[in-house]
Amino acid sequence: MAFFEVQGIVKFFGGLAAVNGVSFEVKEGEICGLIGPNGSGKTTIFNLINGYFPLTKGEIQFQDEKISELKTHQICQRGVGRTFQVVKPLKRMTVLDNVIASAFLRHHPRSDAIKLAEETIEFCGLTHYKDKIAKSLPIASRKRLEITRALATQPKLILLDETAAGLNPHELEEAITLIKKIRDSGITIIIVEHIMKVIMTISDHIVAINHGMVIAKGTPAGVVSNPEVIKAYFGEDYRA
Amino acid sequence: MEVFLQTLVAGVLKGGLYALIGLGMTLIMGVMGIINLAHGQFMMVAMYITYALFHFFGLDPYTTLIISMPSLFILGVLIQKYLLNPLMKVESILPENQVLMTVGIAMVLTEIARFIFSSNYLSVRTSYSSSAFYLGGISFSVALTVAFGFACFLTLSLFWFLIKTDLGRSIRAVSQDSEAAELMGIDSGRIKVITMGIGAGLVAAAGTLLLPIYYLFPDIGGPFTRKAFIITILGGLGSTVGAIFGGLTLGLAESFGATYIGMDFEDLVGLVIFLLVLLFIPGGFRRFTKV
Amino acid sequence: MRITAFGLLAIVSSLVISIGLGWAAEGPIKVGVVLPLTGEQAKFGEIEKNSLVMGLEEINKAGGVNGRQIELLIEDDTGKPDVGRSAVEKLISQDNVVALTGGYSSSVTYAVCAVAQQHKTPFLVSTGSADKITEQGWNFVFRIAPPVSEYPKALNSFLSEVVKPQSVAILYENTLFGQSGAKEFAEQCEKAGMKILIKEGYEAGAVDFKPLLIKVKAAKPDFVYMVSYVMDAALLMRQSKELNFNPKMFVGGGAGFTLPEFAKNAGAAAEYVFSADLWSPQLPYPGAKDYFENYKKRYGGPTEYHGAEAYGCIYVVADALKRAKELTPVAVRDALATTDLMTAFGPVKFVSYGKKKQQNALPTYLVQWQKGILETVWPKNVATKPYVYPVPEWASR
Amino acid sequence: MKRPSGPFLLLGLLLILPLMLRDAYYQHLMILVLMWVAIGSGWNLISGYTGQVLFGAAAFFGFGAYTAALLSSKLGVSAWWGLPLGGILSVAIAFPFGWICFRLRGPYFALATLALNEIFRHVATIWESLTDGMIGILVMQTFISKLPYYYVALAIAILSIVTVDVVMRSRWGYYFVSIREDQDAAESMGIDTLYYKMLSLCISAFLIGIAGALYTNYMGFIDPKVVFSLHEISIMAILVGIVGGVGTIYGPLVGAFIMVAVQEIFRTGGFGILHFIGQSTGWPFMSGVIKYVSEAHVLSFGILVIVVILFLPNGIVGDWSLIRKFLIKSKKPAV
Repeated sequence: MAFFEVQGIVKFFGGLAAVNGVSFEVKEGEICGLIGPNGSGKTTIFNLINGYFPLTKGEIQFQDEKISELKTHQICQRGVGRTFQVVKPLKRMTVLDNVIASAFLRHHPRSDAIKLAEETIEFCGLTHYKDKIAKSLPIASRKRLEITRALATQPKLILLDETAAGLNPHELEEAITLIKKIRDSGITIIIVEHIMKVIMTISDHIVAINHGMVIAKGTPAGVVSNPEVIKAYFGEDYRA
Repeated sequence: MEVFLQTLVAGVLKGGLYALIGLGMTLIMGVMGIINLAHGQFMMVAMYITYALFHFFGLDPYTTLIISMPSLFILGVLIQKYLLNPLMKVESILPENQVLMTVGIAMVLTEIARFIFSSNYLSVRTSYSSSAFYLGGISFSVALTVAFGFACFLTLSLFWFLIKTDLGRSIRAVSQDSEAAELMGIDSGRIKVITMGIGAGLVAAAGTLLLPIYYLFPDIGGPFTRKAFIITILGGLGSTVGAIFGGLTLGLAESFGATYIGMDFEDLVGLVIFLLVLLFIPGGFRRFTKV
Repeated sequence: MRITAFGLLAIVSSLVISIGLGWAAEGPIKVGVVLPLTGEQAKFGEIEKNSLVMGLEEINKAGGVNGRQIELLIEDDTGKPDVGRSAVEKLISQDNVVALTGGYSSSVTYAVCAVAQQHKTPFLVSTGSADKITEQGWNFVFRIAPPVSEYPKALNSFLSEVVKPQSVAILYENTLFGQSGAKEFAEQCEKAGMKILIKEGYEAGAVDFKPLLIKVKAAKPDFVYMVSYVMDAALLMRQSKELNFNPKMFVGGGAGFTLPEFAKNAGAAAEYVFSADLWSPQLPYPGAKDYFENYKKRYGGPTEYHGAEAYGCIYVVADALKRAKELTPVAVRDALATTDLMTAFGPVKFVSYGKKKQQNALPTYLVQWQKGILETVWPKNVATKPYVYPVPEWASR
Repeated sequence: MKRPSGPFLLLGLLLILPLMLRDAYYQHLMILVLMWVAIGSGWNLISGYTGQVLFGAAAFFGFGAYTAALLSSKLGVSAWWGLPLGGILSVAIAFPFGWICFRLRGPYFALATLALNEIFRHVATIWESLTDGMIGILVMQTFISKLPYYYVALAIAILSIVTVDVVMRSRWGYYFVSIREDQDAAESMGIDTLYYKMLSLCISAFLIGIAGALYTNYMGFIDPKVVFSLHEISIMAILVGIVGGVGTIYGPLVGAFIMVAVQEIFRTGGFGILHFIGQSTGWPFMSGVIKYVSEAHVLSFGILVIVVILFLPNGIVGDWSLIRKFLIKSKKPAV
């Protein structure tokens, strides 16, 4: 059994299939990139994994356990963390409190939670924002806060939803470094990303999606040269 | 059988009036995303306008519709523009502060009415106030039947307005997705203002139509606000067809509850249905409709 | 600027003076009053207050109590028991009143009397009609008005002598007055061997009584007894007419059915409706007619039995103060207990009977709307018009 | 974290206050203030901190009040047992209620509490054999002096403030605020939002229920219209919460003080000052003014709601920095 496996998941909204029979697996310790054009169903897949929407059909396995019928918070407790594409900071709390709230998941006495939160903040390089109110942060730091918060739940698998979108080149570099650092700390990553530079440099393997279906799987180089992907994702004229 | 039929008639007639009350609330709910807890108080204001026109100028209550509805439209517009819209910019912890604001507005309207008209009971007596006609031994109150007819007419007009006019379409667009509507160039602030006006105007009609058979005092708004929100929830927040179902359901439930369980339980029946709907059909009757 | 300074000076100096007066022993005798002056019941609170003030001025003009004037400290209970309680606490502990009177709504009166009892200050209840109030064994609580269970006293004799009904339907509003009135009347009917076909409450302010009336109509009771407030009463009668519901008679249990607004709102439907009543200006009590006329002259509106109760109260209080050995609450209580006075409201004497203690026992009356005028029709010796019974059906009017 | 000495000073003041303020009337008002502190704190926990606006505080308040009253009238047990029991039974009501209603988002919860409030009022009115309906239940007070009530009320107020304070410093507190700030984010952080919303509601219901039982013991009389009142209890609870400060520990204290004071000022015509001016100056229009002022207390509540929501949406404590800025600004030109 794989570390994490998605088997033929289907999601209908009304009569529309947003996700239609997607299957893929992720091995422990790797970075799996999820790509596809806008509206292809990437974020919906995240929302399905994370239990935000119930599945119409299919199954999701994590560490030999079926998680697709669990609630969001239970899935998180099993060790799946996530970030949101549209960031959802706890606006009126400080960065530290944001992370403490997360850290409480596995660290009960307050002092332990604070310790973990501070470490995680340090790890993600947000230390100088520690006592700032979350809504006052610039967008790059808010995205980073999303990651920090997800990490503080000490996940084994983390779902990163476009954490690099809207960042400037310098911030982008930092983001890539951070993602690698996370991987190196032993956390498996599934990442949705538009910026090819990011996805190509960090992914161990890639799943390409269009119209809610998998159109290609494999190594970054392999997927990118797949004609289906080129057609669907990069348009007819693109040549890699 | 006579008891059953008479109860049915009473329930349907009352339900028509309730639908009119619920319709305005539903419209507001759909566009603003808030429950207007001053709705019954709007109705109260309209009733006082009708009373004053009847009392001082001798106008027939039904004629006063042409004054009470526009007046309430303006009141709704002013309230939305100067009290509710500004709240969208105010940073507040409570998400429901607009609802709380309507509670405040309700209190102020009630007390202003008390200042002007005192707590005394007032009523409008017309020739048709207590007359009835009979069909097969079943009595139909003239005034309630007229009110029912008006309610149907206004409902149809509202549908025509929502479906056929540009403004109506904009209202529906904001109601479905205000962000998307805004991207399409609809000024959602303005739409909200207009919707509040229309909602207030509709409930004004309900108040004016009710007055000849009922009576009036400043605290009359509260019970109707409660009925309106029950109707709105029954109908599925924001669904106009649902509101009509909700109104009729509440009217019938109250009547049958009063006849077959006990008048004691009249209000309780509505509330219990409300909780049951919340439990078992969370979307209200909207589920069964698509409008 | 100078004006405000003067104003301030005036306030301060008058404050000093008033404190000085407070210390002077020979001030007016303070009597506390608790009435609803704002809120839903304000209308009756106002009538009672006006009547009290009118009575007070007459007493003070006639030399007051043994040469001293009486001062009424009137507090607003807003119709809420907790507020009434605050008001009485303040009257007793801050203003040191020697006696209290007033009490319109039963729930406020009930709550407030408990305080008076605890603080050993006599309370003369003017209206608060729930039976319970004088059934607690409280020796500092007196009531001038009959309890709600006795409102239909005259009706009962009318029923047994004239109507001889077999069955009854009882409708009442879900308030203290309605619930306790209906309960007491139902017991009396059962005792008299009548069948209670329907006994049902409703939430005051209902829009549509038809479902209830349809059911009552189908049950075919001999008569309908209703404890309702004025607007519900009018609606009940109008819709009975609409439904062409014809029992032998409609009877109101006081309250709403005796008010002019009832006749105005019910219109033709009010005709021939009976009601229990406690007082009318035509009664052969000394001063009853004068009170009615003077009130009308002074306040420009009609008064009714609530006002008469309050008007009676202030005379009873003055009488007790006159007879009290000293001006302490306990002595005033003792004086009240031995009251035997004729007032415009009727004879006042506090007696104990059944479970009740220190309750004024008064006859009550049956009235009927005839051509838009409320006529006393029973007992016969005080009747202003003969009763109309049997009542003609709606269709044949 | 440093604990400021302010709370202890305040506590000390409250402890000796009734000994200095011997007037029973003011003691009575203070007891009401303390009762409202408990209700306000309860409301604040579920609404201010957890973000689930409670429109029907009276449901729990009345339930606690009736528990105490029925203990004494039906079982002959001292109504004081109603304090713990009223709280516990309120929780027993809050539990299934929250379980049903927290599944729904948006305004449903607020409206469902409103409905619960109304249902309880109707049931208490209709179920005459149990509650005596509108006749109400009378419980004779245990003490004539106000002092015992004052200290019991103070204990309950302290209990509620300390409870909220302790809870908000704990993991629960972090979770409550996370839920208020963003329910989706909270879920994805592994927070069982349903469970914690219910926990918050239960603690709130407990505090409000105790306050209800205190009301019965102190007032000695309850009826459905009083304790299940939408205006007098439910809306007043919201006002205490928002005027004082949404989501602040001491907000309810400030709110309770202001609201009770406002209510009394209007009811008594400025604590009798207006009467006094009227009497001492003999101005005839003063009686009219007094009448208007005492009629206006609900109006003043309404205006207060509007003004607070528009300008101080987070209450006096919550927006203290705003108020201070305003005061400093408006003072400067004068200097």
